[in-house]
Amino acid sequence: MLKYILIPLLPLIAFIINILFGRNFIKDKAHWIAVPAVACSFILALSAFMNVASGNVININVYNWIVSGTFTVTIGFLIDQLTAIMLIVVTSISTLIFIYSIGYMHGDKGYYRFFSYLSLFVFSMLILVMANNFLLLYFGWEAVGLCSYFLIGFWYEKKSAANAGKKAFIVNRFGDFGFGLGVILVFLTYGSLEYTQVFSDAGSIAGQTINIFGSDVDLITLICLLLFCGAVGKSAQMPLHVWLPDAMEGPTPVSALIHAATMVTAGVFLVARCNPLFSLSHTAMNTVAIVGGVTSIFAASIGLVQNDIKRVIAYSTVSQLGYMFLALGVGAYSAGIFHLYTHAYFKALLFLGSGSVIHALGNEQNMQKMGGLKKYMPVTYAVFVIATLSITGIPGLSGFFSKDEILWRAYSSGELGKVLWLLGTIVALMTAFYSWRLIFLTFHGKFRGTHEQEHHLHESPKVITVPLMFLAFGAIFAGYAGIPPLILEHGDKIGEFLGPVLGHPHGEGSHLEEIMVMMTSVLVAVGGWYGAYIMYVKKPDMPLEAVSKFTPLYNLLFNKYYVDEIYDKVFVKPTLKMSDKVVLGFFDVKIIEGIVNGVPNLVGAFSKKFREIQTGMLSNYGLVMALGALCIIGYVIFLK
Amino acid sequence: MSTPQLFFAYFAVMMTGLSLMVVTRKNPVHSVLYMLILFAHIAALYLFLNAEFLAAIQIIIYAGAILVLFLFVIMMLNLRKEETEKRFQKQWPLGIGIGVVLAVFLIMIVGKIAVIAPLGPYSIDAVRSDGHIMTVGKVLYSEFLLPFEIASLILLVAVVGAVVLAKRKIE
Amino acid sequence: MENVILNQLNYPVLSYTVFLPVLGALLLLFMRNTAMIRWTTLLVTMATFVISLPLLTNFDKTTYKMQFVERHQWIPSWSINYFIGVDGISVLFVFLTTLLSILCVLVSWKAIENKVKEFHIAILTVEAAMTGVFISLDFFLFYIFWEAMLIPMFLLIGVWGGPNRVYAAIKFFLYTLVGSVLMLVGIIVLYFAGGNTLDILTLGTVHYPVKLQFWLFLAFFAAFAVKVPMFPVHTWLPDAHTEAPTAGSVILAGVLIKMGAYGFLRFSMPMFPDAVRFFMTPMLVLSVIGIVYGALVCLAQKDLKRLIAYSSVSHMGYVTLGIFALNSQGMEGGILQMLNHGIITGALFLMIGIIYERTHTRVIADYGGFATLVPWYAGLFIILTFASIGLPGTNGFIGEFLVLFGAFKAQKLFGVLAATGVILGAGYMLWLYQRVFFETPNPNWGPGHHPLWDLDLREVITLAPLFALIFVIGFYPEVFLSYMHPTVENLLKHINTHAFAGEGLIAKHLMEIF
Amino acid sequence: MVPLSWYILLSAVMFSIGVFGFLSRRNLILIFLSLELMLNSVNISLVAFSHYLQSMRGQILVFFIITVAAAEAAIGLAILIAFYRNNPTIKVDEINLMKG
Repeated sequence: MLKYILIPLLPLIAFIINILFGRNFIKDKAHWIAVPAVACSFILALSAFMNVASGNVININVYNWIVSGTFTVTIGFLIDQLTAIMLIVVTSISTLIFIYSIGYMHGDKGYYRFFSYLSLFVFSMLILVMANNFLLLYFGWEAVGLCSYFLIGFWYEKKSAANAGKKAFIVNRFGDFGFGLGVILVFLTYGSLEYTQVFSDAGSIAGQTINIFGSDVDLITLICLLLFCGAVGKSAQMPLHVWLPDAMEGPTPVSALIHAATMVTAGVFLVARCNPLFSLSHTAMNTVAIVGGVTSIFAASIGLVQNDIKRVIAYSTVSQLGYMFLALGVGAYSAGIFHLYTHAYFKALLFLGSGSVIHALGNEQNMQKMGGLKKYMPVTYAVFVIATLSITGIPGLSGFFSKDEILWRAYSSGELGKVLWLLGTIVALMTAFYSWRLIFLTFHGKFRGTHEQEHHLHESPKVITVPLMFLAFGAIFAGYAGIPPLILEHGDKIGEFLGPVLGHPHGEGSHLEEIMVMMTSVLVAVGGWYGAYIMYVKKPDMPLEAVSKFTPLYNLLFNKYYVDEIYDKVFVKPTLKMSDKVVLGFFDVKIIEGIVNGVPNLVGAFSKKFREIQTGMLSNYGLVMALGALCIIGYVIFLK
Repeated sequence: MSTPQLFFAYFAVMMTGLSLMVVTRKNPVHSVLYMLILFAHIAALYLFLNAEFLAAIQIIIYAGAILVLFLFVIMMLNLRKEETEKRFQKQWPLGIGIGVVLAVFLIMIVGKIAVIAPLGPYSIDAVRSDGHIMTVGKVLYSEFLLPFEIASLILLVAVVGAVVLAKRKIE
Repeated sequence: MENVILNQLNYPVLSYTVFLPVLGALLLLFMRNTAMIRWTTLLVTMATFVISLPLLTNFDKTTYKMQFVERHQWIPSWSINYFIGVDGISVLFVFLTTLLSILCVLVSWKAIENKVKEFHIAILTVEAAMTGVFISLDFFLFYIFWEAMLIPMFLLIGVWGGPNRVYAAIKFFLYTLVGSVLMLVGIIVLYFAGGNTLDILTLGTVHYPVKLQFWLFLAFFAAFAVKVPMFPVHTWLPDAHTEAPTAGSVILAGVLIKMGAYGFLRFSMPMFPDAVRFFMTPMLVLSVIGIVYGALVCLAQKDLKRLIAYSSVSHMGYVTLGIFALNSQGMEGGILQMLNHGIITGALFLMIGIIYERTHTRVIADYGGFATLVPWYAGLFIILTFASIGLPGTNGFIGEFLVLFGAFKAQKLFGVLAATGVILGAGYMLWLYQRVFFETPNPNWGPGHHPLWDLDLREVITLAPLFALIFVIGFYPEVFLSYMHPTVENLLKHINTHAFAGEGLIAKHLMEIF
Repeated sequence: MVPLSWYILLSAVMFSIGVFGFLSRRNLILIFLSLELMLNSVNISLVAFSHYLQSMRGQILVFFIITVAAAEAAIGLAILIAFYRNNPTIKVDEINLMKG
């Protein structure tokens, strides 16, 4: 079983070799180290998957990491059904994106650096999913954040890239702040951080309260909400979603791998992993569902009007992540993971496709300057359409199955669920609209870029298109792992597979209702397409008219509800100002230094006065001496 | 008043007056000259007290050496304009006050003291028979030999010190 | 002598560790050639390190007792002994001291040009004094080393420092002296209260009246809080760090400011358990303020070294927070964090010294784009940045996590508040890194202007041990944690069993005092 | 016979005058001179005591006083000259290098 440790270790080794020798020796051969390493990881992951599929759960402790008093935590790995799925997702998509990057990053002066960071990321992500305790999970959690920081700021000479990387890390820290406290609270509650022990004891504390800041809080709810803080940060949910769109400053393969397929889904993974805890707290579950639902509609609405091709997809990611949380929140853990799994393929495909477009246009990302690329880039166009069909939930493609599962589970879970279902359906409409808008703006119509760009338009090389095709294959067929029982008895293979870990959701609802939900989602998908078709193909003037009609709304959406500006005004600026003017300028310099320098100054001022007694004049000293002598003599004469 | 007392009265008045002149003269040279006269009177007083050797020394050392040194210095510094400036410091009334009070105190002490020590072996006759110089010499070279040697060291140090200090440049 | 283990090695290892540098300093007096002076100092520090290594390898990790103990009568009429030994806490700091001293010599190889001999004598004496502080088991000996340390340090700052060095040196000296004097009073009181002995171990077993404990705790607190430095007596540190030469900053950050926290562990905890319990909350409050305050000030700093100095205030806040959480996680985390801070901040100061040699500026705005200009340097710096932030896999994480764990366990509020320091820490360190290394290179540097060159071999050798330690501790902290387990357990047991006074009794005593 | 107390009174008065001179004069040389005056007044009383007690010790002491006075005068004046070279004044109220 120890061979599975190699799954994360191989990318780590690739990282170390590349970072140490890449600059001077390996240079543009870095992929010869990285790609085989991650491919081997993929193969090992497959073997692990087979092993798990045959009914084994692998749980190995390698060594004691930290020991202090009663606190013990190990470096150890757990490969169960959930991890196995994640392993497959992470390693397969990584492998494809590594290959894609060979073409995409070709000629970049940081080539070796790119592959080392990417390898380090894969290592971290694998640690994250394979950990068998919360602290090691936290390790992976932070480490992926680190890699994200490196990769977003990969072109660090660009100020915006450096800013975005920093922003991503710091915003994530806010989430991790809660996550870390959650981990501590888990240990204090259960006396262990190992999943197996924590989850088997999970129920033992139901109903216990904890006194925190003077008020009693339900312990399990508190733990769940703290852990969920981390998930909110990493998965870019409201209100910590602000970093993800900015993260698009990184190279496109990074956006695909980290900010779409894998890292951002860590939050979903975390909540799914902790389902025995979450299931105990209604408050926590509802919070998860509401945060997910609100985020998904919020991000989708922003996505409607954005012009940057990658940003549209980024908001789409945030929105889809919201979907997953919605699923988790209504108790449909396996549906959430299922969507995570299908989403990874079609979203990676969308990103890589857009990367192909950007590559062809010489780093142009504004969709208003594209158009008509269909005839120049047929393969890219084809995969883009497949991905869009998939994400909008057209029956027969992956997205349909997972999305439908989520909507149905939401619908069937009760009152709140109905509201969430409505929300989800609206989101689906919006998703269809902006996805098709993207396609129409990019591939249809006339080319709106410069003449020079048009001259250079070309289909991307094989090393880019082949991974796209593989992903397209995934985007179509990945969903067949979870065919709803309504259509095919025992079709929900993935749900059954994950059952031992995630349990089975139970909802109420008739077949009729299920069919209705399914039909509705298909209808809105088509409706979205039709809307986009009308606006961007049939009547290209309509968008402008709409903008002029609804200018305030448009501005609100275009400026992302001004969240960044609000954060800047409310948190960033005041903190910086306070640290400079109040803490340093007033408190440190004026008060503390004032006292510190004031005491010596006071003594100095006093002695300055006092030392004037020392006139330095001989006669004065003589006078005083004589007076003293007189006193003594007087004393002797009169008093003795 | 007997003759010795008359003599003493003369000396006392003269010496007090000369002392006052010494401390009040504007021109330092004058002060030194008054001092010279004062020293002559002191020497005479020593004779009066049967201390011939001391009288001689008073003249030779004090008047002949020390005062001349003072004179040298005054001449050397050539303090002409001193004569035009104030001779006393601002605190001179205090100086007078202290001087007067001190005098009063000391006079009061004199009234109080009574010498009740046993008389020593050096009566006037004893001193006369050997001569004052021999008597002093005997005591100095026997009982006070060590202080005497120390005094010589002090003088040596003074000589060296004076030379070093007064040298134009110390290298 | 049942509570100590005498030195089992065939040579007096601790005495050698202390006095070899002194001997080296004496030897330097007779040398003129600067190259020879440098090599001699390097050899002496390395020999000291090698000699002190058996302390780690032959250490008995199963006992809390003092080990490698040497004891000789010194001034019998005052029952003063030459009594030295190490336990699981001090042994780590002896290691750190001897290691950092080597690096200090290496980093000064080119940076120090004038008064070379005197500089190296100062380095060697300060090494000896610092080691002495950690191993003394007699108050008299301890105080001598404690004060002796100040003199070479004062000179290091005041002679080889920056433009404002005299102010900084005097500030440093006076600050620490004020505290030390109060401690001296405390020591004298202890001498009489504890039965006319200066033996630290014996004094630690005496149970003093609660009222006396309070006053003594405060007296010792004055000395230690300044050294740590705790808020609000921290302002000497930025000045001293900024003005000190690189080696001085490294010694300051690496070892010297650990002595305050060490003092709490060695003296305050065993001797005044009641007072420690009573002052737990105020100490936690001060620590948390220190953490947040230091971090906030960092955000406003424009000077590279000052920023790191204030980050020290923040990090040392974690140390005291952990120690005064009074549970094993917090305390071990605190001790480990002391070590970590010595390694990370020591390395940061080394790095800053290295770049200062090239640029001769410490103003952050003068940098920019250095990742392009000096890539290896930038790579190493980012490791330190993340170690300082406390990223898992580096030593900073282990310490910070244990401290936060302990604090949260002890008093939730402080755990939560202290954790905000983690966010702020990421903020200022990453912002610093961005301003120095990212974006387009500042036109002041680069080809054709002021030449910059990447790390050379000497500098890599200087830094390598610290980087190795960062990862070793990050992945396998047991290497160092295992030394302190028994000591910390024993200390906590001592505090919990000896602190007889409940809250009510303490309150009653307090009423009597005020 | 002249009573002993007369000598002592004379000595006291001279001493007081010396003190006055010492405290009041501006000229450093005069201050030295006042000092000599005080020494001499003491000498007178010493010799008088010596005479009336029929002891030699007082006179011996006078020897030493003269010795020391000579040394003092030499050194003092040398210092004065050295000082004057750097700072051409010998008025004590202008010499205040020791002013705090």
